[in-house]
Amino acid sequence: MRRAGPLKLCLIGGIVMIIQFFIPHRFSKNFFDEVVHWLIVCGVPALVIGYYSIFHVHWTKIRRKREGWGYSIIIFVAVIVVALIGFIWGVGENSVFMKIYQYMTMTMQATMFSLLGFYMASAAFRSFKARTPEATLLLIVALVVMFGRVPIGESVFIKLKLPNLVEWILMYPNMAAQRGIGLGVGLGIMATSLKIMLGIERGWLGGAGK
Amino acid sequence: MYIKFKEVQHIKIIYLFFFAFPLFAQESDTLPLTQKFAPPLDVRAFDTPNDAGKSITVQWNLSPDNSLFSGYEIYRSEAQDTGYQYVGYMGRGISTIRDNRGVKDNTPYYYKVRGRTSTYEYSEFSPPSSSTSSSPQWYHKGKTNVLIGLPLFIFLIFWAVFQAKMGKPLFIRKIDGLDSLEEAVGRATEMGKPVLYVPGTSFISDIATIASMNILSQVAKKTAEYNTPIIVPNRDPIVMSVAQEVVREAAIEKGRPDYYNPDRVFFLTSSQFAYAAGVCGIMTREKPATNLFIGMFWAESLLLAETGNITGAIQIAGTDAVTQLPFFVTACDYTIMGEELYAASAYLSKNPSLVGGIKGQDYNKLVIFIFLALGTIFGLLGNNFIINLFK
Amino acid sequence: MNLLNKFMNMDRRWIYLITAICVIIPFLIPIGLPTYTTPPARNIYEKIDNTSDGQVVLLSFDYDAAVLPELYPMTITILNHCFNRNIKVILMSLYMQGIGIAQVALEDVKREFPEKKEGIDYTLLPYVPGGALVILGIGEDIHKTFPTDYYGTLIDSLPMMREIRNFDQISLAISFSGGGVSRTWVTYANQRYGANVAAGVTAVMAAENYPYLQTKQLIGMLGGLKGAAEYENLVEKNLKLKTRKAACIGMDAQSAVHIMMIVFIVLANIAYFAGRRRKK
Amino acid sequence: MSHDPWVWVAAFLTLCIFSFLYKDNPFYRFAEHLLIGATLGYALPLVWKNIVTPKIIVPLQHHEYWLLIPLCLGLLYIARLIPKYAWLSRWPMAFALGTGSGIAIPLSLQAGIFKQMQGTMLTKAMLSPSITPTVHIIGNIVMFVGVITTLIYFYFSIKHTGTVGKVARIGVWYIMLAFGATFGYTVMARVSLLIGRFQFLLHDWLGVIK
Repeated sequence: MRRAGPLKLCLIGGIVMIIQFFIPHRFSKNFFDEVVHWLIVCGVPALVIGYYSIFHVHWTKIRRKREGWGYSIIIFVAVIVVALIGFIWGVGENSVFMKIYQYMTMTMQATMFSLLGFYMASAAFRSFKARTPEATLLLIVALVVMFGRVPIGESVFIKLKLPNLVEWILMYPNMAAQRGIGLGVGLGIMATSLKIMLGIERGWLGGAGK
Repeated sequence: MYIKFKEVQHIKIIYLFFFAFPLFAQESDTLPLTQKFAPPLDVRAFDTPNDAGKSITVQWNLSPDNSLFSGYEIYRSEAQDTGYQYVGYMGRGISTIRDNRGVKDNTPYYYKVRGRTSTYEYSEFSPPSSSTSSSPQWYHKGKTNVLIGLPLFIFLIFWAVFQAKMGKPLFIRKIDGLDSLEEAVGRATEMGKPVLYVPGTSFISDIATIASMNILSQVAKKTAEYNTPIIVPNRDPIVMSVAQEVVREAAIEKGRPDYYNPDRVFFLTSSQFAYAAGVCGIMTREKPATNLFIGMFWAESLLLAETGNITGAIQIAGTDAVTQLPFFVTACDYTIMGEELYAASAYLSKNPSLVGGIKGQDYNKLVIFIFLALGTIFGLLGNNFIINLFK
Repeated sequence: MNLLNKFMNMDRRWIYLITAICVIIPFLIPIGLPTYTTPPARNIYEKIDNTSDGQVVLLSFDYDAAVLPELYPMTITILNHCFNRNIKVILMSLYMQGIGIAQVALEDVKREFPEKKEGIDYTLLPYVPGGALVILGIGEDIHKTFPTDYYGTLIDSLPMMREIRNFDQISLAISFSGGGVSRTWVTYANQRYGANVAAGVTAVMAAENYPYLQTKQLIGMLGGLKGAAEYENLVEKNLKLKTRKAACIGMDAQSAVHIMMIVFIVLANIAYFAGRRRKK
Repeated sequence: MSHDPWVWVAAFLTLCIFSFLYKDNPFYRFAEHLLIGATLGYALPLVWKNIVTPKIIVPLQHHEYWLLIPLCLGLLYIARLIPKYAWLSRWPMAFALGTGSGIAIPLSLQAGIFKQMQGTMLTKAMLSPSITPTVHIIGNIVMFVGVITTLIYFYFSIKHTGTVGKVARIGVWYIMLAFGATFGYTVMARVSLLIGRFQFLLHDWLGVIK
């Protein structure tokens, strides 16, 4: 029962959704919307275990005064303060909550994102070496595309009568590989989904057997 | 204002120039203004196919004066002669509209269309269409190809699984990224440092996440066996609970129930870059000897992989996100690419029915090759019927 | 040889530092590298330039703060161009955050055109949810879709809006977006109502819009900072305007970083091969 | 220089994150924990406003009591916190996975496989010089070869030796080319983010540039 029940639900849910795919009737559309609604509602309580998990990790750290426990306090303070501000003064435009979002959360996230500018330079410098023919190809194409994307490179390409070389690379050979990978992934997704429905793949239940 | 007025005048002069002759030819100078333009003709209305109902598609033949109009106004009525109401407008040169503005199912409607210029001059109405009513459909005819393809796909998978279960030996080619998993875990054990496992940054409904959970199951068995700590930070609470279950079961299977520690398989935050910041912090402080990034990733991929590279960990990445693979390839030691991710659980577990599934995927690839070849051969001969099957 | 070796094993923090310098220097000392003007950018420029006085251009700010650095400069320079040519402008957004950006952009540009008046020379429309439905609404009747402007004034009472009913009176609609919103504009405004549509998109999205340029469903396109820089140069060259060319500065930084990366990769490979030959 | 205290906060946090490039330090650690805490706190009022209220509370007020089913199903996630009843959390998971798989299977076949196949097959028009420019004719052939060879690389049940090995190797070349192109293509977007951050620091905060 502990495994068989959920496995049955999984199979039935899957079959119903496959059938739904072929029916354009309003009844079927409403059903689909309802399922999506249910999935959203279903996911809300899961947040409780998420928050419980991170609070537990950091509470243990504080209690045992493990290395860096002071930082764990910051997490608690931040969660409580930000959430309270949101609940008490609202989340509308120009609220303090939105200010915090704009000047703290967004700012830090954007900065994390922008680190990629540095990381791309260092990763390329370190690993773009012509060690093998394949690596050489990757290297050359990356250089050509990078060069073709800036004005200087562009004007050189025009003089070489190859104005659209970069576009061509992106449109054909690049697209071909993406499609080839995509077809494989599509098959992989279908097969894995099927195995989940049928209970052949039951890693999500935790381990196999029993 | 003056300019606007002048322009209007200008346009009127053009109209007069074009239409003066037919007007005189008809020997009548009392015709209403609207007859300056020929109306659109042959209005056809039919129930929109393959839909949820409450929609009628209307088509017409463009007026000979199409170029003078800025567009067409469409009117609808429940009676043929009277009561027409405006339901929509389409730009010049377009001859079809899908009317779903308050259409009731199983009610007969008539449609009329007229042209409109930019200065709000109109042509006559077209003759009304014949009566049409809308209804919802129970089967989407455009999806017949999927209806045929799906059983074929499933059959081939089953066939291969069946063969595997009957004991037919099946070969799977070497997948470097997966072979190196054991070595990577072993290295962490030797160094006495933890293994970091990032199960992607998507939800459980993403099949790549499930594939990641299957790999986690194999990895956790190894770490449990060697008693090497495994750290699994999560971006989604549901993925976290699955990951916890997977690690716990792996520990039990290896006879080490104490190995599982819920504080090591935890939720971090659901925000993408905050999560990346947290994992980068873990990498620099806990200094795991092995980093595994397996599942679905977005732009954070290089943030994680490059930080891990700085800390000197051995790194294996696996994802089906084509846009992120290049970054993993540049910053990781091994990369499990695309479909290899889905082959992983069969490859690692050697479970015959799972391996059979892989064989089934290959049978399906064979079918794809055959159709690609046939479609191209016929296509080059000028016959696109096979290509159109896949619309 | 030792030098090459040292170069190859350089601490990555030096690379970070050089990258940062490449980005910062163009800000302080604008270099003004030449840009080649692509036809899609020139098309937008010419369309706006050939729009007669008092006609209307619609700018839709369909993006949020995440792509601001890439898209803001092009919105500013187009707005500048319109005001300079005495063209009336409708500003709107299909995104809630976009309205705020439009407002900031207006304030920025109005510093140079203090005489431009709300309701006469430009109108800022409020955010109305619905996405594609909003575009359809404009195609039918803009007055019904937006009963008031952003400040709550009735649209019917705004002098410039009186004669504008739908896309027929709008000579060009430009959508600035980081995602696929420009496609929505093509599908609804152009295909359905025959409106002239152009797009300003991020560099990554540009390639996806080429098919629409080919079929002329998009009159023109600006791709990322580069597109904006091209436009800035067109404005400067033809109108002799002296304004801060944010995109050109950004483009200088882009070029600098790209060239730096290329040079470093090439040098690293030379060092790598030199090292390998020595081993042999 | 800015007089807005919020701008100063944002500038400080930006620098905190950037300091990670040098090495891990208390400033980064502070920002990291603040960011995690703030995003966790930020999510709560928003989930309440955008999900709990419209998707659960309002429908329940309108007597749509069947929503209690997914809600209860979702609450089973919390059973995880009690080891004895942890298995109950498999039920909502089965619901999410089953329906998810059922939606994924036909969609992947339609969009991931059929659409890609249709785009790959060549037609007479694609190769006739009178209709298609030569570059695109070459491109179309390159594309066709690329898709097939890439997919052969992902053929798992044959040894990649001999002819198959050679063809699969061509596939690898395509993949490497695509990786190089994607890498080179993305540099610009990432550097744009970096420019955005520096613009904020130099313009909005310090005001050294106009």
